[in-house]
Amino acid sequence: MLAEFLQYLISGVTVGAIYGLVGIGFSIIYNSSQVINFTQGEFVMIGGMATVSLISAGVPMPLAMLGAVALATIVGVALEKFCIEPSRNAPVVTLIIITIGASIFLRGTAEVLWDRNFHSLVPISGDNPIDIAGAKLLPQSIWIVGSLMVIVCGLWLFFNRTLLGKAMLATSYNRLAAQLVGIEVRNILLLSFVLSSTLGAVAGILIAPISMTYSTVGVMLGLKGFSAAIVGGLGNPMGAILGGLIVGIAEAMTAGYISSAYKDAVAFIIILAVLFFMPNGLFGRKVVEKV
Amino acid sequence: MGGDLNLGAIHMLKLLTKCAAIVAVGALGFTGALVSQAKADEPIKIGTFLSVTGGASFLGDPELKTMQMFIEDLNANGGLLGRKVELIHYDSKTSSEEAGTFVKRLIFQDKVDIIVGGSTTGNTMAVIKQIQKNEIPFISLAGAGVIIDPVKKWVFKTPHTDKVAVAKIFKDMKSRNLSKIGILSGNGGFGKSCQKNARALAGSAGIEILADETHGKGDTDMTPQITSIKSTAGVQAFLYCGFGAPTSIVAKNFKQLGLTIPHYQTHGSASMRFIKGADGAAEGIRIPAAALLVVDQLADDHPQKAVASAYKAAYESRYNDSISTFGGHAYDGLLIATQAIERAGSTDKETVRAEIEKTNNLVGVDGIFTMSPNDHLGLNEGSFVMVVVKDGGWKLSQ
Amino acid sequence: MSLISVEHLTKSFGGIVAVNELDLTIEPGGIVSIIGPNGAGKTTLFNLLSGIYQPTAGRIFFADEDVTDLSCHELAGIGLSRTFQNVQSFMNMSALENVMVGCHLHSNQRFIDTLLQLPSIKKSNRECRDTAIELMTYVGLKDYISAPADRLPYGALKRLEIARALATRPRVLLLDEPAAGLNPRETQEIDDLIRDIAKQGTTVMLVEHDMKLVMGISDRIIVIDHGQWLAEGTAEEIRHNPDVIAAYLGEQGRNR
Amino acid sequence: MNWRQPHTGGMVMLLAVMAVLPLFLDNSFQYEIAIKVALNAAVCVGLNLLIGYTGQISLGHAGFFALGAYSSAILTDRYGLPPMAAMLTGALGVGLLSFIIARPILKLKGHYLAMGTLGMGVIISIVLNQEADFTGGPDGMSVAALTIFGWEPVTEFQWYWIAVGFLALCVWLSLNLINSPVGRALRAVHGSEIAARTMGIDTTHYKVLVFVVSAVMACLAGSLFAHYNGYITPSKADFFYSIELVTMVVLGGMASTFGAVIGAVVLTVVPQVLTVFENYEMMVFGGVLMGMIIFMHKGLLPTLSEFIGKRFHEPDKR
Repeated sequence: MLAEFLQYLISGVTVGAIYGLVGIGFSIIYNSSQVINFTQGEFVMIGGMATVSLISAGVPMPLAMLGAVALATIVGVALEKFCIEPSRNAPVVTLIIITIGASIFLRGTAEVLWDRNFHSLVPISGDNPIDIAGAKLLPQSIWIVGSLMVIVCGLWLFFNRTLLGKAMLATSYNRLAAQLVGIEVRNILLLSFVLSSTLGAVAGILIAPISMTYSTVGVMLGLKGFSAAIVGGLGNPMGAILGGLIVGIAEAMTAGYISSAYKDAVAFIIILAVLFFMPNGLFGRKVVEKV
Repeated sequence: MGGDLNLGAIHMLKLLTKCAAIVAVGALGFTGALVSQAKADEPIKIGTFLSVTGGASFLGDPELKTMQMFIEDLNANGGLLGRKVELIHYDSKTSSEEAGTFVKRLIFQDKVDIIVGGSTTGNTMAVIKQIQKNEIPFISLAGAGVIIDPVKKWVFKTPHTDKVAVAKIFKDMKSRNLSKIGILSGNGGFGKSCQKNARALAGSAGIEILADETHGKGDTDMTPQITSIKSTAGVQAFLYCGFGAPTSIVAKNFKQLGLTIPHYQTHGSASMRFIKGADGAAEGIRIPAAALLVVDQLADDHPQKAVASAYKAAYESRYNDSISTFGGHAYDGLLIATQAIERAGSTDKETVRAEIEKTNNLVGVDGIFTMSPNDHLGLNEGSFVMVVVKDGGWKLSQ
Repeated sequence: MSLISVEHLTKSFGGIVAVNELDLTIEPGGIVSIIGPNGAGKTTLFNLLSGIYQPTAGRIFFADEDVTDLSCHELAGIGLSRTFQNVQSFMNMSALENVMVGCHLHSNQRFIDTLLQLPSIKKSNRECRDTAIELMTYVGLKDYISAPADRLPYGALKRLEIARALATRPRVLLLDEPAAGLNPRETQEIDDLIRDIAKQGTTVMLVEHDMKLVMGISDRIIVIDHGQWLAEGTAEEIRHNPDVIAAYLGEQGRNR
Repeated sequence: MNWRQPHTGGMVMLLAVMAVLPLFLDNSFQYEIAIKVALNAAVCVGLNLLIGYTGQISLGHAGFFALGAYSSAILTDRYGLPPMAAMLTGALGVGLLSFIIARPILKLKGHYLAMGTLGMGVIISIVLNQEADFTGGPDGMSVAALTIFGWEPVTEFQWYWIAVGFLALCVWLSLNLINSPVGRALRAVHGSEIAARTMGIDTTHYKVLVFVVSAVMACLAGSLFAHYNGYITPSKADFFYSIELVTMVVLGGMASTFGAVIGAVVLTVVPQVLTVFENYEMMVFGGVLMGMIIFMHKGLLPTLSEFIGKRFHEPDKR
């Protein structure tokens, strides 16, 4: 009994950490632009697929990873420069549709540039599971959760201890005020895309040994990452992680104890229930109507 | 709309945009009309709609590659009836509604002579009404038996029915004294249909399904479902119904959880991608597959040996990619179609249809086809073999 | 009969008490100004009166009826309308349509009639439109009748809100800083407009920082501080009230 | 300037195009595209009331479309109801369902509302996929032919008139709705919900109302589609179809009924044209979609009209 429960928990935490990693990207970009960037899943895909293709081209693994992250970052910058910035004054729904168009474009490009097959990456520390009271834990899961914690700490330090990070945070609270104190809001927007595309690609590389990587891997991950960011409360990266864990653990526990056929439905019902009682997610900023 | 508007502008605008729409639709018609002139020296047109992208791209992608290769080779060897053959293909994106539209486009716009396509059961079933109504020969590449049972005049198919695969697995289990199983299936068309067949066939095959789990599209970890199966008392064997990335993920999860019971998957895993993706975890997994998968290991007198090796060699050298058995369905479909046209001596639809029905002892990649008015598949279980993953490759199981 | 009265009205946000055990009574007719230093709870009071906030404790009466639990739109239905400190115009509509929205309560809102565009709807549309044009002319926005709301200058938007509020045919009109951000000439025009509205029989409640305007226009002035009643009286009485002077000293004493 | 006239003019134009179009359509395939355009457009006209006019996003309307399609399929097939009765039962059911979920869901705002509706759509889609005994699962099920008081439309030509007739009805109802006190109330909710409330508008009531109206329009379009197509799979309940519908609305121009129609025309016809790009199809489609919206982010109709009539003004800027 305990072994099973632990196993579900391990699965839930691993998957939840993956959703959280994707969700952070949504949160960071939302913070600086109020945009939900639906290409976040494609950054994950680029991270995985580019690493695979570079390795198969004979590039050593560490270099391939760096190359993939760099590629994703370049795509992120290009996306901001050529798609988001020219449309800064467009309504939010319009911006969302632009990012959806971009995600279709990137998927299509990946299928032409690489292929439609699925690939795996070699896990960083092998695939001999660790036994915890009868439940089995893959070393890669530890890598994923560990990286997530490192990223969380890094982001916290960045937002609270660096001038640039504080400027980003300030922009998210009040764009106009930030502008008035001399923050170059456009650069902040660009920076947020750099950050989340980089994080997305890192996530893509980390999860490929577990989830495989393929041209459409970002679609469902993007959707789940978005859910995570929403449940946690948009604009709060820590919320995104907690949201990811809630969704991941809900899925795993439902699959284990209730019905695997309806595990996604149950996860979404939980999301809806959370929103019903907390319309701004768990840690979302309360918007007091000021008139 | 609403409020104060500049009337002239909006009226003109509406006219313009509507005209643009008409021109767009009209242009489609016009190009269609142009192409349909001059019957004699125009190419024979074979139409296809495949799931090149979307949920079943693992089917459509090799199918399309195979068909393009087949038609190119055919034209290089002088074409058919002295005419060139043209392949017109559309990507259904695995959407049945798109498939329906593309079939109409093939029939009415492109005026094809025959249709070979439809990667999934859903895509195929969605177009059958149109096929029957407009009387055009159609060879489906999809699995379910319902496509040709009951027999529909204009509809044929090449792959073994999904049922055969499950029956083969159950037979193998019984021969190894395994009768209590747990199954996990993907929630896509392929996985659901396999699950349905397994439930349906279990009784008569003497198999008991003790655990019946599902996973979702794009899932990254199936350990909860497999744990649940693992903890079900009495499970002797495990069957996974699905395709694509989850096949490898399931193999890895299975190994991670330290399960040692026999592990079966379906022909959805019949691709080197599965073995590579599982990264060693696929060892020992058994699947039913077309003989094509292990063509090198077949006895020299095996009927499929010659045609399957030739196809495998051609495909792998051309696309620098290992074959999957799905391309074989497309190969056989085109083989049946072109031979029927050859025998008919024309592209007259009724004659071609009748000739397809008369296909007799045609050796294809998937097996030997003998069709009849009561059997529009004409393939027996014979060419389906059990293979096992060994040393990172496929090994024919005896 | 009092028009509006509140008893022990309290509103707190988390730990901050914005309105604290407030009692006051507004008689019908004339112009009543609510003044007080920044953060005294004036806008919160308006938000409570108009139903945008629900009070933490206390009751609100409108024409001697308890309306504490009524929602915003129901209060509008019984004759209470307002404008906003930060303009809340419908920027997605034309200026005229903004005012037409104000006619909502007096138009045919029946869904079936609407879907079929029955003659009663056409009539309603026509009447709405006529009223709106009339009101826009009244507040001095004749030139903007066909303009989209987002092309109106700030001062015009302030009046647009007044026209829109008048279209609901209120018995009492709450004006939240109608002169904020206006130049002296515009302020004078608003001053005249408010006087005229009151003269037509609508009770006006006013929150305003422009003391010159307040002192000149108000029939009565109520001073609140820290969410509590501080003083009430005519302009002259308030001007010489030591409590009021104490409350304002150092903060608002300059009387812009 | 008569403010009601653009609607009348647009409506006349739409009817004229519908009447003339068959002259340019010369085979079943082209009729099929026209029919799909009309049904998509009908859904978009309803969705536009919700998104464009009232400012409430929905990423779950494919769910209502599919519920309409499946209630027609299931009620006629499994329970032997006549198609029209099944269609109305479906519409009634979806109306009720959307009424029940509208209140809690429309409490959410902005992206949270997007998530809420998305979740609702995903749940509908999962149920349709899983309950294979009723729905045929992912492989779908066939749908009986439509009969309207004994008359059975068979040809694409007949279906064309049904589809465009339905679209014309939706457009007419939508224009009527917008051009009324109720319509102004809806747009006021978009402009400033709080101000709308102080004008005596029960904003929750109107949000629920427009949600139900758009759901029922999607549901009826789904029923018609199912009967026309003769076959239905859960892919029509998919999240991607919801996105496609929203894209049509945004592309055509939000808060513009005719814009929604044009968005549906473009996004239904363009993929058929793009098939010439074969392998590059998806890439080109994504690029074209991005490009169109980046360069015309107010939408096709408003941008083009601004281009043509310099002083033309489209009321909604949000």
